[in-house]
Amino acid sequence: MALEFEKPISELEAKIAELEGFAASSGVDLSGELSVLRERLLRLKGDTFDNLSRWERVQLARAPGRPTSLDVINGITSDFLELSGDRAYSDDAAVVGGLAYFEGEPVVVVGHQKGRDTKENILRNFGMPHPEGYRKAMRLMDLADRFARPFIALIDTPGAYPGISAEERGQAWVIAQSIQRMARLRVPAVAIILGEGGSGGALAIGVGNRVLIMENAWYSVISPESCAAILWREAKEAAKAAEALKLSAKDLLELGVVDRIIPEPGGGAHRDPKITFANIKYALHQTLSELKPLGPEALFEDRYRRFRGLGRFQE
Amino acid sequence: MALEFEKPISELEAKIAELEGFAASSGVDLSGELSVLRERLLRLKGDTFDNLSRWERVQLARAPGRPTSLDVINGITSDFLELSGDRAYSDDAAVVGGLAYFEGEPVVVVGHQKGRDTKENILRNFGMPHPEGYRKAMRLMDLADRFARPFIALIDTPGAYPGISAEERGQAWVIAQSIQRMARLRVPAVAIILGEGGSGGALAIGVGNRVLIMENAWYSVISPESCAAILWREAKEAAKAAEALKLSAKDLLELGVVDRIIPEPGGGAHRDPKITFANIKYALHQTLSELKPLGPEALFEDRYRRFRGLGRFQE
Amino acid sequence: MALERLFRRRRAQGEARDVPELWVKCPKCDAQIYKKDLEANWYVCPKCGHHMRLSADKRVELLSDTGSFQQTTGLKPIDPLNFSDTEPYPKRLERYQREAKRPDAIVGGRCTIGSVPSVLLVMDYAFAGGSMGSVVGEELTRGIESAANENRGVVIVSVSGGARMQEAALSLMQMAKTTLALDRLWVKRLPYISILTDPTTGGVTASFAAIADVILAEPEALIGFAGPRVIKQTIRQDLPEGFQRSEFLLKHGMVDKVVDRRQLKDTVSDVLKLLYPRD
Amino acid sequence: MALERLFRRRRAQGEARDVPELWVKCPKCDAQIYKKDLEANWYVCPKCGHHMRLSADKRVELLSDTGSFQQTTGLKPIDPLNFSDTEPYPKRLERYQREAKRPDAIVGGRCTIGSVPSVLLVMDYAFAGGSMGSVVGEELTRGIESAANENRGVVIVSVSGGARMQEAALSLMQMAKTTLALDRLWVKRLPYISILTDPTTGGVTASFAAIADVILAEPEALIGFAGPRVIKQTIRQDLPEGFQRSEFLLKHGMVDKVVDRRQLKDTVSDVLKLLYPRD
Ligand SMILES: [Zn+2]
Ligand SMILES: [Zn+2]
Repeated sequence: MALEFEKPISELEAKIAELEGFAASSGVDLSGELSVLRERLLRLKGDTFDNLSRWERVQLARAPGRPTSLDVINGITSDFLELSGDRAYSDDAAVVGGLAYFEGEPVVVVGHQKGRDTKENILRNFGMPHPEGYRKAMRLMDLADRFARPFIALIDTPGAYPGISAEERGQAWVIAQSIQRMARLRVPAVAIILGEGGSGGALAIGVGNRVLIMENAWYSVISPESCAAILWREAKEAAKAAEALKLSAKDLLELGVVDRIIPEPGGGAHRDPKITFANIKYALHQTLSELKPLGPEALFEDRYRRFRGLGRFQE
Repeated sequence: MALEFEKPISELEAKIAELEGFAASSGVDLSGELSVLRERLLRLKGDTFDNLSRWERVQLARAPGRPTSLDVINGITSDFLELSGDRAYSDDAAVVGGLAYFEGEPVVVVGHQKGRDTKENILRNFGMPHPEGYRKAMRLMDLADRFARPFIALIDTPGAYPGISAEERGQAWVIAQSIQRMARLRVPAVAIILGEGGSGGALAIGVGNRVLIMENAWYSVISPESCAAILWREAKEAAKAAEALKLSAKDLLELGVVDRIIPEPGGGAHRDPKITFANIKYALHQTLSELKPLGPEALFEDRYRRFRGLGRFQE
Repeated sequence: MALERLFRRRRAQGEARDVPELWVKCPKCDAQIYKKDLEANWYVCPKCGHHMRLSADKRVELLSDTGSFQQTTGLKPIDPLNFSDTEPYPKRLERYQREAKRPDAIVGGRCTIGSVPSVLLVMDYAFAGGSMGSVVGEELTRGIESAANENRGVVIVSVSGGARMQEAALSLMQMAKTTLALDRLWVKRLPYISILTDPTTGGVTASFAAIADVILAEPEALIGFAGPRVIKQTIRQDLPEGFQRSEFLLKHGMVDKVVDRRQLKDTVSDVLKLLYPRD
Repeated sequence: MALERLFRRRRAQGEARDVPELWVKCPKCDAQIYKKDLEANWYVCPKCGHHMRLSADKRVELLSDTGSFQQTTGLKPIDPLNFSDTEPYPKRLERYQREAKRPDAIVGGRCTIGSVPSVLLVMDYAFAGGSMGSVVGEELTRGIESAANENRGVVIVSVSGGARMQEAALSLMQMAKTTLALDRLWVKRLPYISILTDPTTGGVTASFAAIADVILAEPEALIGFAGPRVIKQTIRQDLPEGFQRSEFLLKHGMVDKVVDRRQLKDTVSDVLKLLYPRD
């Protein structure tokens, strides 16, 4: 499944494959032509992926097949043991988490979880948590503190679910509580924005000592579509909104909202999950190493200072 | 409304009143007869109330008009400011609580709340909390710890509500959590069993440094009726069960389950709420004074030791 | 967040501030009220008790002990993203500043409330629907931090459509920043009371406004995470009567009390006294 | 609590312990199973996966590393209240002790589980339906305290109708005592895993069993606060299918995992290793 801006690439790829097939079956030597085409493909890919617009990156962040939190957990940790439930109302499948080893060290990990197909997406409410999901996340934060394990949060949600039941059970309250709970962790906390970082529903598990972001992920106070609907009264102006919101990894790094960009393979994380996981692993390893020397109170103060400094104004 | 064993008393009282009326309206001097009757009444009251059976006390503990938690709160504290809600699901009217001054000192107070008539009883689910009620109580424990205020718990429940919704939302879990939360308080905690102390639903807010009990209150692992239904297959054998369970204030003091009995006016707390409140106030004042010198950790250890010692067995 | 649109719509309905006439019509019961009477009654309809919107300055007057308020806010917003939609953000800011007569959507300072040393922070709906950008976040944070340093209680009156779109991710970060700041009060056992007024939604509800020691709400205020319009769009059905109103939130355990504005000062004073450290 | 009656009823159904025959009939799928096969399969029906009741001794064998278990329990119950209903409590105790071949409803001791130093405490349904009186509470408390002193993890397998009526208020107090004891583990960051098996209700569920770091349940176990009969009586209607079963609790967020008994040892070992302090 190719996104709009990927079509020239996939067309060229198809053509090369066709010629290769012809050359192989006919015995005709097309190596000259093929090498020209391959070089052109490389250039085309470079041109396309190095200069993606913000809106194109939003589409990559949502691309079917993009590694979900569970994929990443299984890709970068070992012996993942999933834990369930908020001990109060239900188990929200839009949030997953548990215990695992990262490079041999036990950690606590949590993430928004989208489905990998329609059926799973319905089960997981398209990665939009109810209050119970955040309560599960808080329970895992408690565990991390209790056992002095690093806490890793994987962010990938269009936003917290905006529905009647969610409001009834305190969606705003639980997001605030989760922000506060995570802020209070006395262990290293790292948040990684994997795909979509939709507003408060993302931030609820985003209060890390360091916040990392995948090259093609987005993180914003509002989705481009909703922003467009409000400002231009047209959801179709989402591309414009994406530009205005400066929601790309590079933008956010410049604003200090994120601390590091994790590179993706050409064409996006889903093109080569193995490379994607290796890149995440490398960045997470470095980040955890940086935080390792800090004691419990220093970690809290480090997090305080990190977020304390965000915002721009005139005295 | 007189309980069965109170009938001779109320009959005699009625007779005295009748004679007094007759004497006043007719001018006939009946002072001799009246003084004899009044003395007899006094003796009858003494005989009756000093020797109540356990089952009769259970009935007094449930007597209509017996002061509820809100009555006691208003009777022994000033400027009570009720707080609401569990910040997660609902506000349970079977549990009340908030901030108040006890003898000029700010305290946090919580209690099971029964209704004072049928309509209110339905609203308050006859004093049987759902999980939300205990979550409200835990929130108030958090407040007590946060602001270093003594925590006062008033117990008066037939038990936690045994229903589908309560089970779905984790009745057992929340009782365990509430026991643990109260145990962990770093402030003086006093529990007073006002009327009914029904099993785990009572204990959930019963983990005080000191546990006081009203003279006619009961506290047991199971209600006499349910016990009778199981052991004698007859709820009607409740009187027998009450005896067997040793659920009276005096029994519990002997077992070490409670630390002090608060006397009630003759005929029960509802006969003279003012005296009742004065007695509670006096006992609570003394108890809080005892605990005042202890620091946060000492208070926790004191509570640990208190409950650690309960139980009888052979090495 | 998504509530600026709502804000535009609601202003006409709820706000009587700029009406030059002597008489105001209650939007709930249609009673004609003499404007001076309405002002004297803190913009609560004397006939039906309907709470109309109250300006931020009036709120300061309502809550702080007379003569005690010393304003500390005054930071000015900038345009960190070069944000432009149908109009550049700086242009919008100028208009908002003219309308609200202050640099951004908040006013706050030191005062006493019922004699308790406090920091009072009031959001201003007249400025961009009380939306929270860098300035609001910073002023709240500074106010909270100064309260912690000076042993004061904190009272925050919220009224907001949520985080400010034009500062995008920086607005979002104010949710974390303000929430973190509240931890400074924790260490010193200083009380924080949150007052929710009509409307409070989005990133404001989902951060500092929801995690106070005591949460009060004015009657019938709209309070929630998502705006009603967004929810309606999502679930494609009508919302139940009273949904997301103060009384609904009380029932669902989210607020401690729904308090009539005319009793608000007394209630806030009582809570502060009950929670403020004793010497 | 109210579950002794239930206990009597359920034994016949669930327990295969005292059957002398060579063949056992699965109460769920009616399959005839060769008893040795059933034993080798930890009393899980090889045909349908139904979990029959497993004795406390077998549980110790299932969970502890071979040869590592050293029993520490052995306290004897007394009759503090002179309790007598249709039969004096001491008489009942004698019968329970004969039936269960131990002094009270618990067995426990030091062991390793997946090489992690642990204290394993297992309730015994064969003794008065696993009811909790002073001995059970004291053994649990001592076990937990010794784990805290010796840096061991704690694993408790619950099976119980609740608190023991014949020790009345003293039984109730065991709920507080055991819960308090768990705090000793907290300070030393030692893990506690609670395993809920069929049935676990009343005062056991509502205390130590529900507040573990990780809660596991065996499939289709009945787990709750009030017994189903009491609830039915209260609400006067039938209970929904699967109500209070492990899978229901998982759905409602109360347990972390429903684990097949044949994988239980591995799961417990994994959790202990993940949570046990690293040197
Ligand atoms: Zn009106
Ligand atoms: Zn079978």
